[in-house]
Amino acid sequence: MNLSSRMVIVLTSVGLISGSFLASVGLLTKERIALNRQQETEAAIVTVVPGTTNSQIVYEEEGFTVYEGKEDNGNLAGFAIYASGTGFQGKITLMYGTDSSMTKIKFLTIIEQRETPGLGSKITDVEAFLRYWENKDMSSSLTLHKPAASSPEELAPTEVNTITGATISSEKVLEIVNLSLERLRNLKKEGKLSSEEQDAS
Amino acid sequence: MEVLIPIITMGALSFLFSFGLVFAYKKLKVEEDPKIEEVSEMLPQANCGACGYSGCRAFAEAVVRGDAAANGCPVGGEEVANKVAEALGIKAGEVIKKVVRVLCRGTQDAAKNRGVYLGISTCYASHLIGGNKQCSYGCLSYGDCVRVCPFDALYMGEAGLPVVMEEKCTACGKCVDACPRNLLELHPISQEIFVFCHSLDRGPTARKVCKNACIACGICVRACPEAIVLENNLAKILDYKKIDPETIPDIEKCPTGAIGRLRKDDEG
Amino acid sequence: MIDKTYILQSSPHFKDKDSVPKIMYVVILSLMPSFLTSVYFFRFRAIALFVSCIGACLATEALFLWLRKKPKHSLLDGSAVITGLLLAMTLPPSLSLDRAVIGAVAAIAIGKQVFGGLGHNIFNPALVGRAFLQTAFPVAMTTWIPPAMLKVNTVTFATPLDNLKFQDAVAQGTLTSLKDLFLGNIGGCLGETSALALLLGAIYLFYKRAIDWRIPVGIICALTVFTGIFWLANPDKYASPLFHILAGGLLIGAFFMATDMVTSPITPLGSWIYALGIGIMVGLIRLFGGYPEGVMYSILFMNTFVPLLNRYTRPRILGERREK
Amino acid sequence: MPAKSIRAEYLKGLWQENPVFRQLLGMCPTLAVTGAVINGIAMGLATSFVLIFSSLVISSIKKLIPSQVRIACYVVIIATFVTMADRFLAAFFLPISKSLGPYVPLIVVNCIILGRQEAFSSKNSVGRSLIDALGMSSGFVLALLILSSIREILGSGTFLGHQVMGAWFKPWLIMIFPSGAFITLGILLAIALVIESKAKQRR
Repeated sequence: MNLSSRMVIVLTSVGLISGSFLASVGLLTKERIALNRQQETEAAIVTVVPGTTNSQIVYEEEGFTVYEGKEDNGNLAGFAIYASGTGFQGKITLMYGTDSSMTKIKFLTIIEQRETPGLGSKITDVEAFLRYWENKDMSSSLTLHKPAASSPEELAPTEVNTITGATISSEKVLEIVNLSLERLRNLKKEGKLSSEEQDAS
Repeated sequence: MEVLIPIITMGALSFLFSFGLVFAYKKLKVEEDPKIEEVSEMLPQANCGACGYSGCRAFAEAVVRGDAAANGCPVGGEEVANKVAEALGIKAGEVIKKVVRVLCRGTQDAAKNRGVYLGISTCYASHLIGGNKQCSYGCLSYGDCVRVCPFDALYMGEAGLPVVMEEKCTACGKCVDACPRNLLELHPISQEIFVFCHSLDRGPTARKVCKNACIACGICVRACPEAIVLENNLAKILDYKKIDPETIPDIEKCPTGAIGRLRKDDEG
Repeated sequence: MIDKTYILQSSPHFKDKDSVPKIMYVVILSLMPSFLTSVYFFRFRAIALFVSCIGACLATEALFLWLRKKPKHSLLDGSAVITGLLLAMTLPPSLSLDRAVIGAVAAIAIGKQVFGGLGHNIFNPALVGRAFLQTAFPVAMTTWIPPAMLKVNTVTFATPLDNLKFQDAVAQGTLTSLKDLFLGNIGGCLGETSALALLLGAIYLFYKRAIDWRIPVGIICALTVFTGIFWLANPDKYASPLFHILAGGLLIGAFFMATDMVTSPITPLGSWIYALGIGIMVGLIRLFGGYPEGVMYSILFMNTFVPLLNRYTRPRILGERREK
Repeated sequence: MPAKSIRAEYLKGLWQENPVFRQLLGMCPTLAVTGAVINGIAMGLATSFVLIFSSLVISSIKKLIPSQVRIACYVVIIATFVTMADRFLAAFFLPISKSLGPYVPLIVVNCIILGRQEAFSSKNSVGRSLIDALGMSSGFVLALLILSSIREILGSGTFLGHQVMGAWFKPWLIMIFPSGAFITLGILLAIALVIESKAKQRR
């Protein structure tokens, strides 16, 4: 056998064998990975829309997903909106829940972030940041309250708090939420949220 | 289907790329004598440059071309020379093991300092301003040679002179180049008698600055005129082979010890 | 075995009454007004920080000299004292002492000794120490207390530059007055609050010719022009150049940090480029960057260019032809 | 190459030829993922898995591979094991997989692995390659463990997530950042050099 054909045969067979290994590994781990992802999302949905026992996707596009959360008895508990965007140092993905009529933000949770530890990473801190997002008016864009307020009562319904020393991270979270709120309002107007149709019928 | 896609993708990609590689192998092949690789693998891979080429690979190319001798690698010694010669089917030639010798006996006690040197502590820097010793030919004791040795064959002795460990020295010659005063020389390991001085000062001056300097008195020349001459106030061994062993005791009568046998403290 | 104690050294041979310790003590003396005002404004906190920074710098220097078997006399040449002094001056008065000590150790160890000691360092050691602290303890390094003279009942207190950056002080009309900036009755790092004290020290430095006048002049001019353009274009949004010069660490940076002999260029042209670079960087960071203050990073950034500037602004040797 | 004892073949990876401290290979994971001990260990073990198995495979089929396509084959084999490790982590150790992020797939281009295949497995027997890979892996894990321990203890005051420093300790955030990684690695390299030169003097 000459060298050239040996080269082709060896490399091709190495590729084929690797391919089959990869295929079997993919097959073996596929379910588990999908399950992991699903569990993670479900946990986040339950956090932001309390009372949810059953959820399903009503709208999905790149970096923006709307889930519908239903209670045990089939009543609509609210919507969970998954959104992502760029933070100060890397991608921030978050999820927030609304009430069933989509007028108020109920809770916000940060799923993934790479902000500065100790400063920007405080966006995951309930005491310092997340609790200031409860019950915010969704009808218009939210704004930051500067300087930082010391209790949620100081804020207007369309204001959220700034983290001292991490203004940019706070701004980035606000930006992601505001952007998704706008999309949400547009979707509502266009009647693309299936739940709306259900309500109408 | 899910199983087949990765297999087909990987297989097809490898298949395609292997054609690229075959093409590269056929069309872009650099014609190279396989012997170069073979010889190169025999060499020590120290890339020290002692052979006079830029590295072991360059030496291998030169040997295969016929430009360099099979025994051109001083580091590898006889063993490598024989292997290389065998691979190429040529004669190895006799390899004389050489080692480096420090030809100065200007120890701390013997050679006087000129003052307190506060510059950069390398021989080279000290030499630029005339050196820290009164003798302008002797060892400066800052160990440039020790630092440059890739084989750790030199260390700075207690007396302030570098000491050679014969068994580690490969005669690569880096230290020879490093010494700003050219005090290190490569000599066959069997050679016993050396002039341990480079001073061209006239006798009285030389003596004043260093107790162990050659003062050009001529005792050694009279003992062995066939091999030793005086040149510029310094004794010089013209041809080591002509020294009659019987005259060695007479040569060693040197009043300053500047010429004579290698002493224990000169070695490791 | 030394007959006559000549000193052998390679050229250039200076015969000058200046020496390293002498220049260092001139710099220390010139820092005294700022030292005293900071003690006046921040009382015991200031003294404690100065003592711990200087002490830690000296101890680290001694440790490294011992480890590297170097002569001990360089311990008292004043350079470690200056590093400690300058580092303390750039710290917030509320910083805890153990953190100050960590910064001082980092300044000498990472900023100076790993490069080979005095004269071999690329970056200003005090600023390396501060940068280390800034990264290690970002919250503590940006928490300010009011000077003891001010009776304000808040725990946190913003510097004039914080106000400018985060509170939109120009539009709100809450910008700190220039008089307070000049006297130092404001929040900020220990040594940077009083412009008056810094200027007194700077005048002494000029009188002793211990620093290159081009560097502070260049930095201040560049910052004036840069911030001036924006101020003239929109005085409702941007603060005046005079505010920028007096606020924050600009004066201490321009007179005492950027002029460090080891880490600044040696040629006049090089000094000008270096100084302009720092001034513009400070303006860029303060106006458009994420931080309210940028003196430290600007100087460290331009420090990296010093070897290059020295190389490309080297004057022609007399009689040498320009290479073609 | 003079034959070494099995012991020496293994030990060389731990010290004389330690991939991180002596050869300065694999710097990307060394600097990027050692902010926490758990990440350091996980990265070390994932790299070891890839190194050991690709060494085994490559040393056993080295005679079959023509030298012109060897790099391509090695990379395919290494990439296969890396993908296996990546999927395995994602399936069973989700938090670790998340915190290691893109650095697991990047093991493909870790020069320790391809370097050992080129320098060792392609020339030595299966057994010897296994010992070599085990040694190098241990050296790499050890280096990552030391680096990440220092960084986690100083940077977060914890070790493997457990509080080890008292309440008086304030974490040095710089140690979690890349700058802290470089400073720590620099200091460790300096210490390694001092130890090595001391050992050399003694020899």
